[in-house]
Amino acid sequence: MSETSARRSRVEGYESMGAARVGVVTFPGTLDDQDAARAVRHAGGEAVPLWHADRDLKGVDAVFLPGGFSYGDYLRCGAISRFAPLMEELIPSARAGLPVLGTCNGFQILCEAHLLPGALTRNENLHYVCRDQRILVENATTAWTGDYAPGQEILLPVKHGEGRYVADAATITALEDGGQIVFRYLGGNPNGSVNDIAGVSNEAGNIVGLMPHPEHAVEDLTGAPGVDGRGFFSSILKRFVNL
Amino acid sequence: MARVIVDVMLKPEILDPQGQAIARALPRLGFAGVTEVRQGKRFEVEIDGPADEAALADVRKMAETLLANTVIEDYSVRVEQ
Amino acid sequence: MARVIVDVMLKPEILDPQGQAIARALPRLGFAGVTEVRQGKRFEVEIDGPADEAALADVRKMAETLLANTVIEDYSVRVEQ
Amino acid sequence: MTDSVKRASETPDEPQPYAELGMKSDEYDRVRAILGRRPTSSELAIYSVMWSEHCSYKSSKVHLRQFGTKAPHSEALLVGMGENAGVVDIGDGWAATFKIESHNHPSYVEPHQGAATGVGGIVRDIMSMGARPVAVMDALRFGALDAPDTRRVLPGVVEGISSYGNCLGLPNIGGELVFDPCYIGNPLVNALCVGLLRKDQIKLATAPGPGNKVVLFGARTGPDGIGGASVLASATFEDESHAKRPAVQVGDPFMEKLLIECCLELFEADVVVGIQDLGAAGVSCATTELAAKGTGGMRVDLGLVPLRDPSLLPEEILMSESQERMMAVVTPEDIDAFMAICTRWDVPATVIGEVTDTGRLVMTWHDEIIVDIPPGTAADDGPVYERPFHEPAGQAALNADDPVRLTRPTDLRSTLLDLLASPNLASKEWVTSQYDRYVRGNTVLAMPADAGVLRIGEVMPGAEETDRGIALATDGNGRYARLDPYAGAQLALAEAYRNVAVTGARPLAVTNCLNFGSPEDPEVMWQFAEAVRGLADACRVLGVPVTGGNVSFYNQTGSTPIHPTPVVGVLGVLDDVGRRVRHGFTAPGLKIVLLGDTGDEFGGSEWAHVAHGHLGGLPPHADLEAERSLAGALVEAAERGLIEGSHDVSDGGLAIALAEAALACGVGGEVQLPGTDAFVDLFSESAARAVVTVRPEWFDAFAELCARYEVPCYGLGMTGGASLRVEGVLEIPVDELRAAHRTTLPAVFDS
Ligand SMILES: Nc1ncnc2c1ncn2[C@@H]1O[C@H](COP(=O)(O)OP(=O)(O)O)[C@@H](O)[C@H]1O
Ligand SMILES: [Mg+2]
Repeated sequence: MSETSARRSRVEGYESMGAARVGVVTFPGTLDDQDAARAVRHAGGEAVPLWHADRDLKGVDAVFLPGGFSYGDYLRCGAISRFAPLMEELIPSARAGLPVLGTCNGFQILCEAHLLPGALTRNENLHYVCRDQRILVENATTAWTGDYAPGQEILLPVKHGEGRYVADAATITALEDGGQIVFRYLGGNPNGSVNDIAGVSNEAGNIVGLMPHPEHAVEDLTGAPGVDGRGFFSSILKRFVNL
Repeated sequence: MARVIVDVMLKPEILDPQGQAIARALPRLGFAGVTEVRQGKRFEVEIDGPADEAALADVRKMAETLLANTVIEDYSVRVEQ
Repeated sequence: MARVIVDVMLKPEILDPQGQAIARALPRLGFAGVTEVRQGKRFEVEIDGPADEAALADVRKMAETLLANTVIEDYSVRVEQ
Repeated sequence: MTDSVKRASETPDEPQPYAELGMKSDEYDRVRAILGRRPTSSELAIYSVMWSEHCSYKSSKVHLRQFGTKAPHSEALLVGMGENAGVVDIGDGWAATFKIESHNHPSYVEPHQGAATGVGGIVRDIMSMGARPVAVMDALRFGALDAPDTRRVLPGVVEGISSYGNCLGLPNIGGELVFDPCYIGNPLVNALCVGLLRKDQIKLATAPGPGNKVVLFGARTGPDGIGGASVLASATFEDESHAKRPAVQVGDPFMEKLLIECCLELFEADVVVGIQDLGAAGVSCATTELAAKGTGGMRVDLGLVPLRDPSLLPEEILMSESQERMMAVVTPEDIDAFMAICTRWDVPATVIGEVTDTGRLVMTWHDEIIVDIPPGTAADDGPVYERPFHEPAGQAALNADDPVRLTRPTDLRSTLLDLLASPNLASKEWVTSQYDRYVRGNTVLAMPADAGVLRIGEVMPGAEETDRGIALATDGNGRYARLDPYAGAQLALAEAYRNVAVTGARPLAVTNCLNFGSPEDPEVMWQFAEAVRGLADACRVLGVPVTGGNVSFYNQTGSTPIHPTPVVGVLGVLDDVGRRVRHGFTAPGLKIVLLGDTGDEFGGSEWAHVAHGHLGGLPPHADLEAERSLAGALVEAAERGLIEGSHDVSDGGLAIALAEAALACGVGGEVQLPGTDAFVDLFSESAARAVVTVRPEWFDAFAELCARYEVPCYGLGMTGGASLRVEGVLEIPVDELRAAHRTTLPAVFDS
């Protein structure tokens, strides 16, 4: 059986998770929505498309804000998207505990919306960077990282021009002390992020944002080498099966 | 019709790699005596009516919520002379 | 020590996609009455000595060769009050 | 005062600035003859731009015909030359469309915007075929790496391609980056886009059906790229304010992204009768071409065109090259549905006219008729030149200057490292890491693989299931073409064809971008004629038709032209993309096999260039039959799963191929050279060769397969270890190879 046919059969062990519904948001300029939806389906979940202009979360169990260049990344990445009608629904739900994952542009939107602390700024070397990056999973207790071991090293692609995480010193200390630094870059910081921060969570751990792209590391055939991104999707799906 | 200017600059404590890159390039290009460069944004906002207090308050709100990210940036609003 | 401000804006005839995107978003955010937004850059250049004519001429040259892309941008130089 | 048709008839002798618009006096006379009067200034705008070299191909047409007349029979060809892009059948109901186009001159003037809008333009060409654009590639040429000009232009070009392509969500899956002093002042920026569509969804640029609406949608029209039009405006109106119009176009990738999604929804809803992108010559080109290919007539009210700058005059609107615009023909029944989809995507759309059956393109401006022409005369009946050509004066001497006279090295270890660190062979990662190669999640192979490979099964949700994939490569070697443009063009095709085949894909079709000096120089024209003849002949032998392309003339500084640089793109198909062959040495313990024979061929080689700065003699022999056999063997071996990894042998020869193969996954290897002269074995650039790795237990089956294809096959050694060892010649740790390979570009561009 070739890899292509293999991709059609769902990842073993997750057949029963069909019930978990993960919303995938599309803003104008979102790019990775199809990839995110595919990764959700691949793990056995149902991907529910959510449209930025609809004030409707369609009763999903969790929400994925994918990467891209929403509104062209004009002004600041995520600055315009965070005002979308859908966000008006999402913000209170997330504060109330709805699991939300933002990758890349999604992370930027979560910061702009103040659902996560800090901000993402221009890469230190001023260049967009696309490369396969080693990442350390520091916190395996969030809604999206339960399937990883704490201290596990994974390989995910990064691809962004504005991924340098910054926050004031007090915020960084609070994040470090509170275990809210979920991911750190290993083997070279691609963007100059403070303390090599690749991703953070809110205090409750239901909202996670990171610059790397787990949805591009779920298949052998395509994307980055390896399938280290699968854990994000299995983590969130298991959570709902176990409810 | 009036033009309101909104200047947005990174807070002093936030690293500004663009400004630094420029400052580093200057000596090579033969410019001496520059101690620091910071790069920010400038918005020219054209408004329909006069730039009265109400309009300026509106622009200030726009700057606060949209044009600047106050986590990392400061802004200032003024009417163009 | 003095601070010289260089404002760089796209020439009026050049498309400003960023400004347009902002202007289009404003009504949705509840801001009415804005007819146009243009986005440019603002540089704060700190110089060693006083901002005399020689220093300003230097900064002007810097703007012309480095800070602005004069194919598509205009710039203006002034001493911060 | 508007220069209306009525006014033109009343003032037949009014002088017109046709020469300033680049028109020859006999061309102007022809326009007068066609119209039976002097053209209005708007008509003059249309004819001058439509009859320009860029739009009419007046110097190249007589040669390009060979791509049609010599074309091999191809079952796969669905749409051939003459449309916005060619379309080929890739099986299971799917089709692919691809094309490469130049944006050389704009990229020199304003590197970032020039290159960005180059990507934008080619993407719209692909959209106008009804396809979803799925990937881009870029073939770049600059002056010497350390030239100040290169340091200015290259970073801007790369940033332009990166920011525009990344923002559209199109993975960049390959391209080229070559440095040669001949490109100083004339960088080449050639952008390729590939799109996918269902076979029954092909759209054409045509405006049939009187009463159908003509819709302009996308960005508003501004004074972009209309430096030329200001001549007209000021000549007719003596209005100073129009004297200063920018020649630079600025792109809005966000608008383009919205346009892509909007167009796909429009196609899906089946509310488009005909569609055309607006590229060079904007509204002039779109209206004349759509009308000429449709029912033959169109009425347009130019006053309805949404403007970014309300002071634009009709002549300027006609010539504006504002980006991110498209024109569609829509039936009156579908127009509401069409508009609703545009609204959903925030894409402004305006009905500006209607299809007629009058055979005339009529445009009005504030109720006056300003254009009234038979559209075909502008779109199709432009001038055609049989430009004189002859072999360049120094050509024979150049070819006689054989590289055999060059001193050959004794220290092959340092020769290898020097070559590996030389600008043309060094790692291009500084550039490619600025491009998103993963977006859309279908990238199977990208940099540094020989060809980009995409899976197509997941492209459009709900479309037919397929295991197929496509592979794409572009190549071109200006030095080879300078030595022999006929063979040089064939070698460019052969290399792209081979690069596609080493991934296991069957080559199907060709696109090309022909970058040359001035066609008015008979020596350049000879290079052009020879290159086209060579390419057309080679396509016939290899069985791959040319489906489209682009010609870029006037790439020269003063009277010195660039090397003739035909860049050739080849598209191939994999029946099962899971069977694609990976790049380089993927694991230890595999047999390293060289396919193809090596001769003493150093004309135009990287070694002669790097070690001696020499260009002379003849390029390697273009043995197309051998290329065809090699590709056949590679494709069958891949289908049968007989090969693990591969890499073609080209610039820098076997030595560089082995080094790059080792660098791919950090796996070394040990080889024994097959020939008697280690230097020739390692650095000759003989074509029709590739290195593959094979599991030892499958070697016999593989060798038998090669024998059947009559492909020479040499077992060189085994993969493994931390260094590349050539027995009795050299040993270099992979880390040392990597250090040599990776530092060259950053050393220049990060300082
Ligand atoms: N070198 C070439 N080889 C084959 N076809 C070419 C070549 N150059 C141009 N063409 C074809 O001529 C037609 C007009 O080219 P072009 O003006 O570039 O198209 P467009 O108007 O879509 O930009 C296209 O169909 C193109 O594919
Ligand atoms: Mg076209």
